[in-house]
Amino acid sequence: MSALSAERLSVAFGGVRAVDGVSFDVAAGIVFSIIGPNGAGKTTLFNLISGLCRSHDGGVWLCGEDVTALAPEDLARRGLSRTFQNLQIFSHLTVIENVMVGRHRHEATGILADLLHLPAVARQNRGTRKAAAEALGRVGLGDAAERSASGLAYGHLKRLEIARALASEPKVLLLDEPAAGCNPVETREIEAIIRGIVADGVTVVLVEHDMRLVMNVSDRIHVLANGRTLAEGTAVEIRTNAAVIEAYLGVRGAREAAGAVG
Amino acid sequence: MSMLAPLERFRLLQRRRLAAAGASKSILLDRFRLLRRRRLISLVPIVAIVIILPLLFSSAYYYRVAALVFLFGIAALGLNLLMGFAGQVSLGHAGFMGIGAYAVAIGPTAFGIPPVLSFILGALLSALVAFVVGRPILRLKEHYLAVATLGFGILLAIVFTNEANWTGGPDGMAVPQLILFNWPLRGAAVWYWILAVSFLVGAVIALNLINSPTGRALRAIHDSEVAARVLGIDVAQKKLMIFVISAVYTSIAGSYLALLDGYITPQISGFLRSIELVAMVVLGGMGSVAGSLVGAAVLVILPQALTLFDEYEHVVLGLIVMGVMIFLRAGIVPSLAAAFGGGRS
Amino acid sequence: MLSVDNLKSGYGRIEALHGVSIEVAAGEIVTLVGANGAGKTTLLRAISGVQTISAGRISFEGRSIESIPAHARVALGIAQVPEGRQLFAPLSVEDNLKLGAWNRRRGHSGNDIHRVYELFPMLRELRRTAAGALSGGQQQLLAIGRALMARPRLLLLDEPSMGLAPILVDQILNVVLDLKHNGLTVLLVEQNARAALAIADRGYVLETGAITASGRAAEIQRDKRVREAYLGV
Amino acid sequence: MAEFLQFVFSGITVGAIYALVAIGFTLIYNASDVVNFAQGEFVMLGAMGTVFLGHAGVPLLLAGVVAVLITTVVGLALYRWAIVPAREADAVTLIIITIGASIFLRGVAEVVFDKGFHSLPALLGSNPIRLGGATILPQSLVVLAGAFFIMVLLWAFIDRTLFGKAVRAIAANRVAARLVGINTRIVVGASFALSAAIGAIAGILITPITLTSYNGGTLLALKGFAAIMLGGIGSAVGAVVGGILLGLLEAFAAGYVSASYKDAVGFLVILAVLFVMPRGLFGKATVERV
Amino acid sequence: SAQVKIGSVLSVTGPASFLGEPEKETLKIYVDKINAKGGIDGQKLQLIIYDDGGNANAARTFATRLVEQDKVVAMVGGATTGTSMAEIPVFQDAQIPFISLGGSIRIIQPVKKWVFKTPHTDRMACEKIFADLKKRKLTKVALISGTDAFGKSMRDQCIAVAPKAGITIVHVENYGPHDSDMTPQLTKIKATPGVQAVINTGFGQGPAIVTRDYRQLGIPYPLYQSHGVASKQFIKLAGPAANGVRLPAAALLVADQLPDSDPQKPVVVAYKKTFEAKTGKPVSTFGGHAYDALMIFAAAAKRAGSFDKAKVRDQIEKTKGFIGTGGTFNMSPTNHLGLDLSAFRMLEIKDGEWTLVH
Ligand SMILES: Nc1ncnc2c1ncn2[C@@H]1O[C@H](COP(=O)(O)OP(=O)(O)OP(=O)(O)O)[C@@H](O)[C@H]1O
Ligand SMILES: Nc1ncnc2c1ncn2[C@@H]1O[C@H](COP(=O)(O)OP(=O)(O)OP(=O)(O)O)[C@@H](O)[C@H]1O
Ligand SMILES: [Mg+2]
Ligand SMILES: [Mg+2]
Repeated sequence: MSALSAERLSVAFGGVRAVDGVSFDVAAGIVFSIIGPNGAGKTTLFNLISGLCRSHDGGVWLCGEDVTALAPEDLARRGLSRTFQNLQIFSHLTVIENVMVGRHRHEATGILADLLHLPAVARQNRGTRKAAAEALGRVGLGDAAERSASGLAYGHLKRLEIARALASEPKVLLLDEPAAGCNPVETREIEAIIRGIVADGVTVVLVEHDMRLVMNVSDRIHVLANGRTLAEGTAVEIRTNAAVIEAYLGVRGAREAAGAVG
Repeated sequence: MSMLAPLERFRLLQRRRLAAAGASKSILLDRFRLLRRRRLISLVPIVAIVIILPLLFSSAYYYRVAALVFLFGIAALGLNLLMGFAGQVSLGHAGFMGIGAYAVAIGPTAFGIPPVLSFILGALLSALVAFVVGRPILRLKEHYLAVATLGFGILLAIVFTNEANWTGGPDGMAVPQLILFNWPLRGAAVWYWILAVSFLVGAVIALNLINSPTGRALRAIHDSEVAARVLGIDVAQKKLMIFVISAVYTSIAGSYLALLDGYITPQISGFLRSIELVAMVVLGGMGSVAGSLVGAAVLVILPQALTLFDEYEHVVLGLIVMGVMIFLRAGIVPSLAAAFGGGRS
Repeated sequence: MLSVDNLKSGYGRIEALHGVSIEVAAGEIVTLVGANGAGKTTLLRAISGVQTISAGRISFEGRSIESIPAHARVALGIAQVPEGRQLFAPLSVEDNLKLGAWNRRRGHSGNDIHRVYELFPMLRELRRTAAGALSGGQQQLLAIGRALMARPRLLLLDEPSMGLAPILVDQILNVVLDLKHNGLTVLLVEQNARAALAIADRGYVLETGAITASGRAAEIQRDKRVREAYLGV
Repeated sequence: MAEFLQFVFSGITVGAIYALVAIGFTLIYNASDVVNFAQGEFVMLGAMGTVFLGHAGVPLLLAGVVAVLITTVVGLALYRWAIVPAREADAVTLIIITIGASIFLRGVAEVVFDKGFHSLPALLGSNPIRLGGATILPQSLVVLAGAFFIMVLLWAFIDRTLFGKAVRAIAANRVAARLVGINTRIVVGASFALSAAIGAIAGILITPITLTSYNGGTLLALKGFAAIMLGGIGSAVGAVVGGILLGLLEAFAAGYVSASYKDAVGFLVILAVLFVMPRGLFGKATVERV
Repeated sequence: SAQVKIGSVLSVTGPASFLGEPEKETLKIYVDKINAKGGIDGQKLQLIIYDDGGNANAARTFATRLVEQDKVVAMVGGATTGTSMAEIPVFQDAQIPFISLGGSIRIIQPVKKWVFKTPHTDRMACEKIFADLKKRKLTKVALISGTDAFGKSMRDQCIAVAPKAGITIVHVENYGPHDSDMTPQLTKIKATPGVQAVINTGFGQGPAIVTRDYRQLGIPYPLYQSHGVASKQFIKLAGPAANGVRLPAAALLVADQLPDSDPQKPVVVAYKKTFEAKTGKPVSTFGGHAYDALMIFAAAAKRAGSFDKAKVRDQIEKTKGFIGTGGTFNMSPTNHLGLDLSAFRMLEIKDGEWTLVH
């Protein structure tokens, strides 16, 4: 069964058809990458899938269930999680609290129990904190747990978002440019993190412009241009696709993609 | 500038960094453990103050002023839960004070409902009103939310002013005394204890909430609704919940005020009172439980202290409000906490 | 042209730069290499004047500028492409560009806008769109265009290729080279360290708030430790 | 019919007043995202200043000019001594500062002027204009013309000049504004000065109708605030349309429903509009990409 | 020398400041005068005034402060009905005489042992107006009132006493205290058939605007205002529109026009002179109420021969034939005001001046 499938997703802003009849199918447990030129509609596609934006057409299925009209919070409860290209950090919270919020869907929240701080709440808090610390550890931010999130450097904030999304134990995780702002070494670390996530059985949908990363981790790659599908295939197929090279990769991209050791 | 730094230097630096990181990590962990065990630690000084203050009081006047501080502390705390934690402004919270106040005034006189029951019904009514109006209003953001809540508060004030048959109109109405187990609650000292304890109970509940999943969710909503939603938080429902809780706090404060004064006028729900509540929250510190009390103290005590300045009272009051916000811009309690010891409140 | 001497800066109690010194000569491209959180952004912000410094000197063309407010430094000829784009979100693309030329507001910016559009045709199509509605990469292009509108003599670039498609990364780096050939001086922070070192004249390595290495770009590129730590080879 | 027309005239009279007060909020909001709670005091200062300079024997026209200048300086001073020192503070803090300023200015007015009500002579006399059985005072039309005049100027300024764009740029992203070389202090300071001047002019024009007193600004500002939210905050056109609409609503409510609940009707309609258009009639929705 | 403290909580700022301000000035002037003459029984008075801003809760706190901290022997003032009502329990509990300056009859009815007041009640104002209407053979009136406490309370009183006075109220309108245009309400009154006169109950700036709008619409019937506008300010604000407006008011406003035979004349002339000389502002009846209250207290204390609170209270209650600015006070255990209708004069504004209607 596929973990995520999208059918004829379309949305327009003013005159711009940001996403125009895009369909794809993501098998469970793989890394599925979406690449394409700037403004191709990748982030908008993520917004459509995660319920932040409504498609004019078609639908979305999550692990076989039709989730087309669901609100983001309902999708989250069904195991979809994501990070953001433009960071959405809870900046008044500490780093670990940010991640603890990620646990929300696994927490029992009886308002009365919360107000009275029943022992169960305390116990649950401890559990949440432990799980959050673990997620932070996975992205290498264990040391920063008690810092205020607003004080992290850009690259670390990107990791914090990954940890937060991980903490919600998603079935499908959408990552929007996780390696932006990372040097090659740091990109490797991100790569390792992604591999770890997949190893846990999570399906990852990745949007990224770093071709080494994309070519290294992707099981399948879907290329968008001007809101439409340009190509889909394996890393090798894509990096040698003339149309993709022309519209997106360019010389450098093609070289980087080729240089990646798959 | 030297050319490439020698490898030795690099290693040394590397080591120093690790050592520093390790040290800071353990310190942080220790502090965190302390904090966790002492969730309610910020209340200790308040409890101490509650107990010590009466020793310094030479008359019922002091009791009254202190009682008012705790009373407005409760109202400000309620509003702070909404503004400081969930980031939703309300310029109409005095409306809930009005509901609470008129409930204990009208309940016994018009319907023969015992005052204690009226008190509870007032809180429930506020909750219900908050639940009903909150749903549409809370869809609005920032200034638009501000004007919507403002309108709500003014609507209530208009009703209290115009429905003279029930409320006595703009001249106000008398409030029957609260009698508990055949013991009439009267005298400022009695109210001092009632209100101090009530505030503490309210503060404990607020701290519990803040340290619960719900509290974290609310604070998250404050910073990014989008992120909160994709993490499975039902933003609309959480906002509504905190709006209702905060309405109940404020309503209870309103009931207390009516009982304490024995007389109420529609001013209790007026626009100026709402602004005063907001000012208490911000002056004391958004998101600070102790700050609510401090903010209330400032705005209750200042007018008493400033009688000294006679006709310059408002000039001085305005200057103090501006001065506090300029120099302690995060609010009194958080700013001072940051200045002395970097603790969080 | 730019000289930073023993600069210290931080956020509240935390010091992020512990005495950083760098030199950028006129007409040079100098790149700053460092890990996430090393303090690169902090340094650039300090040079632009939007970050308070606690010690040290910054001089530009022989004149010390620590006490000059940020807006006046732009008038002196320092422009920045900031981290996170920092656009005027509700304003249109074109207004963002016009405001980029604020320090020359009495002169005409029309030609310059056309030059930016020629460089990045995508922006011309979007010129009436609110900057906040653009995609990440489009925003990045706009941020670069806006900085160019100031006609700076020293350009500070904080990760200019972030979020850009590979095909555009090449273009940006070529633009930087072109600018250099037209006499512009560039201080470049770039996650794509290899590419940055390839076009740079000199480089510095910044580690947790201190410069740990410096030299000609080619030497740095060859340095084993740098290769391991930052280039990933 | 005459009755209906009279309600319309009343609505225009009151609405023009709201509009003129409301438009004063626009600039400061555009520059700083702050709703200036001391705006009503600017209105009061313009009016009371003119009245008292007049009492002191200054010719009324000159008195008006001087009062506007004084208020402008007060606006600048508010910015320089209260807003600049708190520059990194968030909007709520700044709003509380303006509330403090409003208490302060009222306190000063209480001491410098007096606590009585005052009026100013109407510009075009007080002979009512009769039309279809209804009447309107010429001063109402003066206020209306003033509101439109300032609206057009402001709109042209904010939407058509680079300076106006700089004002909005600062509110959108202060750091970025500094990075492109905008002297934020001068631009925001100018916005405060202009807002204060607009407030003062409004005060002088409306006083023949509303009368003025040291604390008369607060309630006017409240209505002005409601009007800008109805119109859409930040938009000069919205402020004027919102103001006039609110005035008409209240007049019809007073005429056809009940005067006791006319404020309630006004707010209910504002709420209704906001539910359909969460940013008011002319407010632009801002897109924030994630 | 020994000092005796008397307290006052006034609305010196806020919406009722035009009451509180002259009251405060009057109290200060006359306490100084009393002290200059050696005080009462050789004891000087110390006046403590707090400003409640019109807020009932603040008023109550200040009342507590006067009683508990300042240990006053009496309280003269409580400017409005709302604030007075909130203060009453404090003085009743502490058993301290309290002479209120609030308007409503609710302050003294039902009678409260320690509470008195000096301003005429709004009911008396209604009766006075109705009497004048009857004289002019006008029986059908429309009411327009402010929604503030004063306007609303008087409106209710007028409606209550109208039937007894043989007056029919054919239409009722109201306006907010800060409204700037009342033409819609007046238009409706204009359109109501049968109206013969219009009464406006309200204070502050509202009545001035009502008067101007009334003339703007060219409504032909006589217009009556209440005693709430009894200050020169009203005439100034309403301008020429005020001509022909009638209102019930204390003799104070027409001090100079009173016949020499009028027993009130010396009192009101003296007060007017003193007040205007000291403050440079025209007198209003509001300051006069404070004068009356202070003097009633002073006389009672003198008669009591001490400042014993109970004795002073008893003497206040026994006030008989006291001539004040508001009229002649004759208090009794059942009447803690002691004014009758004769205290009010019917005035008409002519060419910007108050004139007595004979
Ligand atoms: N809310 C919106 N209003 C107007 N235009 C929008 C909006 N959202 C997206 N667009 C437009 O839709 C197109 C697709 O944007 P999107 O952010 O999805 O691109 P992307 O593929 O993520 O690009 P990048 O790689 O630069 O992040 C762009 O042209 C953008 O300008
Ligand atoms: N607003 C802030 N408040 C507190 N600390 C901060 C803040 N911004 C940055 N820091 C800290 O200052 C240090 C330097 O951060 P800076 O952003 O300059 O790093 P950087 O080299 O630009 O990293 P990146 O490659 O991730 O952009 C980091 O330790 C970071 O945590
Ligand atoms: Mg994108
Ligand atoms: Mg950086």
